[in-house]
Amino acid sequence: MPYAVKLEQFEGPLDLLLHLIRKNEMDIYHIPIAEITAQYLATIDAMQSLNLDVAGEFLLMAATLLHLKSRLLLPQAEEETGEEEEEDPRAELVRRLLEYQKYKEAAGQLDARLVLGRDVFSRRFPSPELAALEEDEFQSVGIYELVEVLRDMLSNLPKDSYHEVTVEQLSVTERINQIMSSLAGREQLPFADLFSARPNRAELIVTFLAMLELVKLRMVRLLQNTRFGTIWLFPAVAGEALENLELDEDHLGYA
Amino acid sequence: MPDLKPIIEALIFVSEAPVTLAQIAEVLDEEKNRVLPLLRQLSEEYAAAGRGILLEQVAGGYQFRTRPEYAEWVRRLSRNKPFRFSRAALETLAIIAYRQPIIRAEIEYLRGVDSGGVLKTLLDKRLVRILGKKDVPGRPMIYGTSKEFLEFFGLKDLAGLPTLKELNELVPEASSVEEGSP
Amino acid sequence: MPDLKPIIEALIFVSEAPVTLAQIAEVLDEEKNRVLPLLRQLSEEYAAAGRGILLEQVAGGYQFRTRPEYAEWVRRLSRNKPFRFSRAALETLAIIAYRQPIIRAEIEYLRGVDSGGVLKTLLDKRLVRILGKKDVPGRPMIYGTSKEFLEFFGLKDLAGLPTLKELNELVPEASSVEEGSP
Repeated sequence: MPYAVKLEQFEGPLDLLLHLIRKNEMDIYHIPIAEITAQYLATIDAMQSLNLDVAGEFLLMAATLLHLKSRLLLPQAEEETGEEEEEDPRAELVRRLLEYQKYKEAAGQLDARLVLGRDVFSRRFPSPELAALEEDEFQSVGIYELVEVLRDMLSNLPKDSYHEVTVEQLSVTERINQIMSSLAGREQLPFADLFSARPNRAELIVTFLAMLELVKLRMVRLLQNTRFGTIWLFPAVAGEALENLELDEDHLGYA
Repeated sequence: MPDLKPIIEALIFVSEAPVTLAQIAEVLDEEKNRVLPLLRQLSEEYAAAGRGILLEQVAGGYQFRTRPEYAEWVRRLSRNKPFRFSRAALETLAIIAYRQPIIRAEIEYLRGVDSGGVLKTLLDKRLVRILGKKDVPGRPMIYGTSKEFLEFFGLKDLAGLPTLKELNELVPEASSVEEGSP
Repeated sequence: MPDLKPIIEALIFVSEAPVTLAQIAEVLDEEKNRVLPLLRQLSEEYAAAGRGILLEQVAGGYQFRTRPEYAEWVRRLSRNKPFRFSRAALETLAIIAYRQPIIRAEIEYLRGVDSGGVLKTLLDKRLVRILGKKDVPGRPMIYGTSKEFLEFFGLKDLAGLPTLKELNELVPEASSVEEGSP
């Protein structure tokens, strides 16, 4: 076999042609088409004899080369029918080869750069500082969000609970006291923990009114870490002060 | 007035992606031209001998990176083998980088082979992105390189790509591999 | 014999988790008692004034951390961070982009989960807008993408969105496999 080349190493027909031209030290502007076609076809034959799947592009180029060869064999005068002088039939191929070589070169230059993750390394992970921040970076929740939560929860209630008669009706004041005692000694409390697993309408409303009151009195702060995330309750005053708090139900106006 | 240089150092350190001059200036509430000389100073300090990290300008921002001569040790710690690009990927990337915006048919004309698979890989790796569709029949997709491409290859911006050599003759076979790195 | 201190610096720098003395010694193939004084030196150098980062011992290992007094600046940087898409946001945005005009129930049918929250986020970010109300019982709102959506993704118009079919065409073998599967 005349052309001892590793066939898989060629990216495509242009790559193979460039290799053959270089190897034979041919002048790229005057490629001996007959010669290169022979070598090209021999290489493809070798590929096929090794049962390598020769891509369609290689065969297409073979056809192009054969076509070029036949055109170059034709007497020039007969082909010159137009007024302009005919371009060398090889010109387009030469342009493509030089262009391809340019990008092949550029590809090599890219590969020679200091590639991230191969030659140089950066901190491609969130810093612990930022991770910690994102957890306790709360946005203040407005009344609007509260009401929205209420509406959502109400709409999720089963219909029949509308008519349920609650035996133990909690007053807003009792609820306020309950909330404050579950908050006592804690730094924060998820809002959802204030409710039983299947709260009825009355419980929801009383709890919300209690919450609104506590916010108004600036006794608790409601904060949320992300929009639509968990709502957290924070005691706004020191723990001891909470226990001595007296609430006048009439004053609140919910009785 | 706090000392700004260590704050800048902390800001760049803590970011996953390169931090731009504008971001730093905004956080510090300072003029860019007051921040820039400090960035340069930091960069020089890190470049001095005896340090394992460099402050580099990549993808329009600043990022700390390990010194290339220590790559082997870093890989040992993470037990990673150095990865290799396929030639198809590199060629396609080079063509897109220099010729963008570009459509698939143009890439394939330049490479002489079908490039759908390699394009898909480059899109998956986020090195290439779809810029839109071309206003020609068939509305083919237009491709370009991403910010990740710049980050990956340590380029400040696209202008930082070495100019394409106008090659009027053949270059010797090996040169494309040995040709200089920055 | 290479200078070990900068290598140690690089190793700790690139690690997400704290690096132990044992790990460093193993990578460097050195005795621990040769590495330890270098770690102490590094730590002292970083502790010196004018630095924004500290080398700290945490969870049995070594880790670089920003100086606590710069926490506020770091927080400011993270606040200015560009909006990050969650998986849910992207899914929802994709469904709206490709299936608009669409109502919430259709989005939820496609995603299989409640999408009210993520829809609201997208409305807040102005990537999605309300096109009107559908003439069916309940008059649900109809959603579509906004001008900001196009700007964000650098699209001239909605026709510039690549179709799934077009992406599949990049790799003909892969798409035919998908088509064949149930």
